[in-house]
Order: sequence, then C-alpha cells, then structure tokens
Amino acid sequence: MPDDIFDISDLDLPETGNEPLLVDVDGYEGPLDLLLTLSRNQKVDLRKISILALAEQYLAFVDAAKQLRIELAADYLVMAAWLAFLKSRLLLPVDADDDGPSGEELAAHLAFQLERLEAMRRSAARLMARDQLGRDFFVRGQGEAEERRRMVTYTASLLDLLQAYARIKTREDFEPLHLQRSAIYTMEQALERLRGLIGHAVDWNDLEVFLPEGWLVDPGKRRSALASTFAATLELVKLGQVQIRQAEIFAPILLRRVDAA
Amino acid sequence: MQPEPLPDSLFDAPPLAEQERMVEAILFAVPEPMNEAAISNRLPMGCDAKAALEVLRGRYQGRGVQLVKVGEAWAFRTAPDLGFLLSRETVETRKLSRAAIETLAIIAYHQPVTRAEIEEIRGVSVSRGTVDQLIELDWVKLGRRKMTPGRPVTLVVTPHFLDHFGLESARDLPGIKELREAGLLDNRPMPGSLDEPVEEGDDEDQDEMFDWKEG
Amino acid sequence: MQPEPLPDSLFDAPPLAEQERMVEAILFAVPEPMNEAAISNRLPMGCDAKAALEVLRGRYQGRGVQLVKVGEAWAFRTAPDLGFLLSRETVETRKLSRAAIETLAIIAYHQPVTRAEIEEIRGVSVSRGTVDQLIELDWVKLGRRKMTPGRPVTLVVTPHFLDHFGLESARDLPGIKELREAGLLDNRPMPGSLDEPVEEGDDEDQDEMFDWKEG
Repeated sequence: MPDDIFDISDLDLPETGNEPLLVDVDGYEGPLDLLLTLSRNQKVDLRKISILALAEQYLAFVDAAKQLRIELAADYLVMAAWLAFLKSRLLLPVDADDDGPSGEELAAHLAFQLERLEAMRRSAARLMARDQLGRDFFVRGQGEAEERRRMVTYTASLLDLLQAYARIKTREDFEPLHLQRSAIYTMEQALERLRGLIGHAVDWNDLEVFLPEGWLVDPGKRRSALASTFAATLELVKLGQVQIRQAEIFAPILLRRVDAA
Repeated sequence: MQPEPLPDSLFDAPPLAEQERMVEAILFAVPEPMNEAAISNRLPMGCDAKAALEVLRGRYQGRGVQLVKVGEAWAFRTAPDLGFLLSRETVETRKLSRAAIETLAIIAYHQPVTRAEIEEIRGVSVSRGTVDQLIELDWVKLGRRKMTPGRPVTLVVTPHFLDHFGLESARDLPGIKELREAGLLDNRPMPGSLDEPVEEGDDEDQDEMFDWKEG
Repeated sequence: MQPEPLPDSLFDAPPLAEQERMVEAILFAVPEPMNEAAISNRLPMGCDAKAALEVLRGRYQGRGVQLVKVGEAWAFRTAPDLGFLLSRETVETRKLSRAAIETLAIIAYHQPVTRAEIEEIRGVSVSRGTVDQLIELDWVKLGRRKMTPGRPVTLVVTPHFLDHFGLESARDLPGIKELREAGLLDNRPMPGSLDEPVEEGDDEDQDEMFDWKEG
C-alpha cells in the first residue's frame, strides 16, 4: 500500500453488495478497516448503516478467504466470531433472562467505532493538509546564535585562605637548611648595592629603603640584610661619600649622598 | 536585601515601544518558540512581556513574517501563503506511513491516550516503530501515567508538534470541537464490558491534561 | 521551457506591498545574506527587488531588528543597541587555584606587599595572570608604591575581600599559632627539627610584619 494515502476515498475499494468480493486482506489495516471499507459500500451515512448487512458482508468475506485457503490473521477471525454473535443477537428474539447487552447496543457500538475511525482518518488528512513548518512556513534561517558568555567566577572560603597560608608556613618549616644557607647578606653585596643606589639619594632616605628585594619578609634574612646594609653605609661614610644621621635612639637611620648637601 | 530605597530610575521600565523592540530582537534571534516567562527574563526589570507581545503581534499582522503563538510560546515564522517562494528552504522529511499519520492524529485528538486506546480506535495493534518514529520527530512524547489498573503510560503531542502544524494549542486542531460535540472523542466502552467506572475518570483526566499543559 | 504563450496575468508583478512581504519572508528564511540578484530570482517575474528592499529597509528603521546591507547582500540583524539582550551569561563558580589562593593569603597576611616579596615567600614566581585574577575578583588592588629603589607597586586586599571572607580587618586573620591550634597547620615536625622555637619566631615575624606594614 502506498504510504502517502491518507484519504480513504483514494483507496481501491471492493465493489458493493452481492458482487464477488475481492479477497485481498493486504489492502486493509485490520478488521475494523475492512469493516469500514465494506460499510462505505453501503453508500449511506455511517449512522444509518445496516450493521446486520455489514456483518453478513464481513462473514462472506471471511468465508471466501477460507475457500481460497487464504490464511487470515487471528484478529480477522476474532472479529468474524464476534460478528456472528452480533448477528445472532440481532436476529433471535430477546431472551428475557439474558442480562447481557442487546444486539442493538452492540451494533450501536460497532457503528460508533466505525464512525470514530473514519473521523480520525478525516482528521489525519486535515492535519496533514495544514501548513507545515519547513514546507509552508519557515523559521529564521540565520539564527543569530545567541552569544553565550560564560562568566567564570572564582571563589574561596576563609578556610581555604587559612590553609593556604598554613601550607606556605609549613613549607618554610620544612626547608630550614635552604633558608639558612641563603639567609646571609654579605657586606660586600650590601656595599655593591649601596654604591649603585646612593647616587639617587639626593635627600635623606631611611636606611630601610635600601634593603634589597627578596630580603624583606623573612625575619632572619631581613636582619642580615639590615646589618650588612648598615655596615656598608658606615663604610661609605668613612669614605666620605655618605652622610648618616639618627634623631634619637631607635629612630630611623637616615642617609644621603654627600655632594647633595 | 537592600534596605535603602533605590533610585526610581533603576526600576523604571523602558517605554512599551522600546519593550516591543526588545521582544522583537529576542524572538528574531532564536529559532525555537520562547515562552513569556523566558522572554520576561531577558527583558529589563519592570517590563510587560505580554503587552509588548500583543503590540508586536499586531504590528506583524499581514506581513511576510508573522509573530505566532505556539502553545505558551511565541515565535516569528514566515507567512504560510509565501511558502512557494521558499521551496528551496524546504526541509525534507521522511514520508510518514498511513499508520503513523493516523496514530499521530489519534494522539493529538485524544490525548492523553494509551497505546491500548489507540489500538482500540484503529482496530489494529500499534507497532513500536510507529510510535518511535513520532517520538523521534519530537511530535509525540510520553505523558503522565493513567490512573487505571496497570497505570499505563499515555502519549501526548509536543509543543514542537504545535509549532510544526502552526497550531496555537491542541484545542485548535481542525474540527476538534465538532468531533467532541459528536461524541467521537469519547472513550465509549464496549457494552457489557466492565470499563464503565474508569471511563469517567479518563475524561476528567483528559481535561486536566489540557489544563496542565496550558497552565 | 514552455512554448505556449502564457496569459498576461502571469507576468503581472504583484503590487509593491506584496513584493515587500515576499522579500521580507525570503530574507527571514534564507540561511545566508542574499544579494539583490538572488532575491530577484526568487521573486515572481516583473518584481522590483531594489524598490521592495528600500521600502522594507525603511519599515524596519528604528525597529528591534533591522534590514542591513552586508557587502552586496541583505540580511536582517538585531539592532546593535539591543545586542545585550541576546547574550546569555552563565556564571560558573570555580575554586581558586592553589597558586592564586596562596598568593592571596600572602597578600592578606603581609600587605602591602610587592610581587618580589610574594615570590620570596612562596619560593616560586608569581604569574601575572594570578595577580590579575585576584584583582579582577576585586579581592586585591594596587597599593601605594614602596619607597624603595625601583619604587615597586604593592598589593593590598580590598574591602570586598574582607567582606567575602567575613573579616573586619586584615588584622583579624589568625596568626600561625592560632592556625596550628585550630589544626590547620600540619603538625608533623621534621625529624630532628626543633619545632617550638621556629614557631615562636614565626609569630614574632607576624607581629613584626604588621608593624612594618604600618610604619
């Protein structure tokens, strides 16, 4: 069966009534579809259909298939059995003791099922006939890919901070030898550094200003650098290149180059 | 959070015309329909997305591009009558089998619907491939389980289904009102079967689904 | 292709307003900017793409979306002043790297501190990126230059830093002794090392540093 058929009027239907049925179940999607096809042959409103006639047509179809030794799927046979039952209900006088559904009720339900299936088929056809996205109407072709700015922000807790500092300090604990070896700033180093810098000391400068980078934080290194720099200063004073003064005990030691006076 | 009153200007929403421009820019940029809440989120504080959307929809009325509502979401789409100009843009879709199309229609009109109900309506079993195909197309998805014995899963149509068929909601399906009035969307039990009490529940469930979907 | 003469009506171009709609739909749907000739090709015969484009450009003047000319081609683009609406910021929070947190800790404990001093304390060089990152986070800022030769800049922590870490002032940072008491310092002594005296020294160091800092 072609895939693109959804209007059942397009289907090749077997002809009506007493004409020989074209027994070909491949064309049907199950017994209900077959019944619907047969019922359309009555060419009346589905609501006015003769369910009895329909049941007889269906049973004739199944009989024909059996004679031709065509194997019918089980659901066709189940439907045949049910329709035979329906037929007997419709034809036999109502048994007063029977509290089951009447033949009319069962027939009405079958009519409802057929009508509902046809309604769904019509609806499916109407749905597919609608304007469709990508066929009749379109989305913007040049999606302006929205700029996704991924802002990354970093965070840390006070604990992280403290642990980090503790880690650094611990590291120092573990490297005593290294620290000691490099913890001495020699007077020669200080003198060389001071000679290079004193030319800039036009005005009074705190001795601490002349301490070398890298010797300011570690207390041992700082002490060593301070002592050597002070000694170097005295050496330069002796050479008459530097003036030195201190206002009082423990006050900052100030120095400047001599020719600046 | 901030006890001091902030200067008014911080909360002054831009004028509606400006809000309309903003909504226009946002919806032009994104291919997928965007719901009002998402649009609101993009707008500066104090904006009225709903009002801006309505003005904007009016502005595009009759244009070559239109502002359409898809479920709760909004999107720009070309006017359907101009599709012939855009045939080269056509997205090739696999042809659906008759079974798939019917199954889709049944799901759309009867949702939420169980597989057993689809089979009852079509009178044949539904092959797994058919439902898979519809799910793959993002036209159908699993809905809530039904509160009937066995708690079967239900199938419902997706917002993408609505978008594809240009429907504002499942209520706008062609002819759905007439079908409902004719009782053809009822889940009528076979006389004599023991389903009756469940039926009531099903109908309620269905209404609820629609409300939930649109809520 | 078609030898028979076609009725005239087929060659009647649609009114300009309709051509404008068509151009609008085409430029909306095509995946790339399109030049006038290509647009003309899509339009029914007899259309004036140039005129339609001009009318369309005028229509979108001042809107949230604008018709712009990109080289020889035309395209719809978000109005430049609304670009901010289209960028979605996703904020991802990550933990600060070890180098960064250590540098931060040193700045906090030793401020104002030069880069050289930080390197001396950490024993490794401090990358520019690390300091930049801390400055970007507004946890660290440049302090006054040090009155030492070369006048190196110093780094200090910001009020935002104090705020983030819940400190009244940098002086509230616990000393080494407190860190150890709080179990934050690894307490394993090096075999044979004299743990206690070193610690005393460290604490002194800290006090000294603070004095120095304020001197």
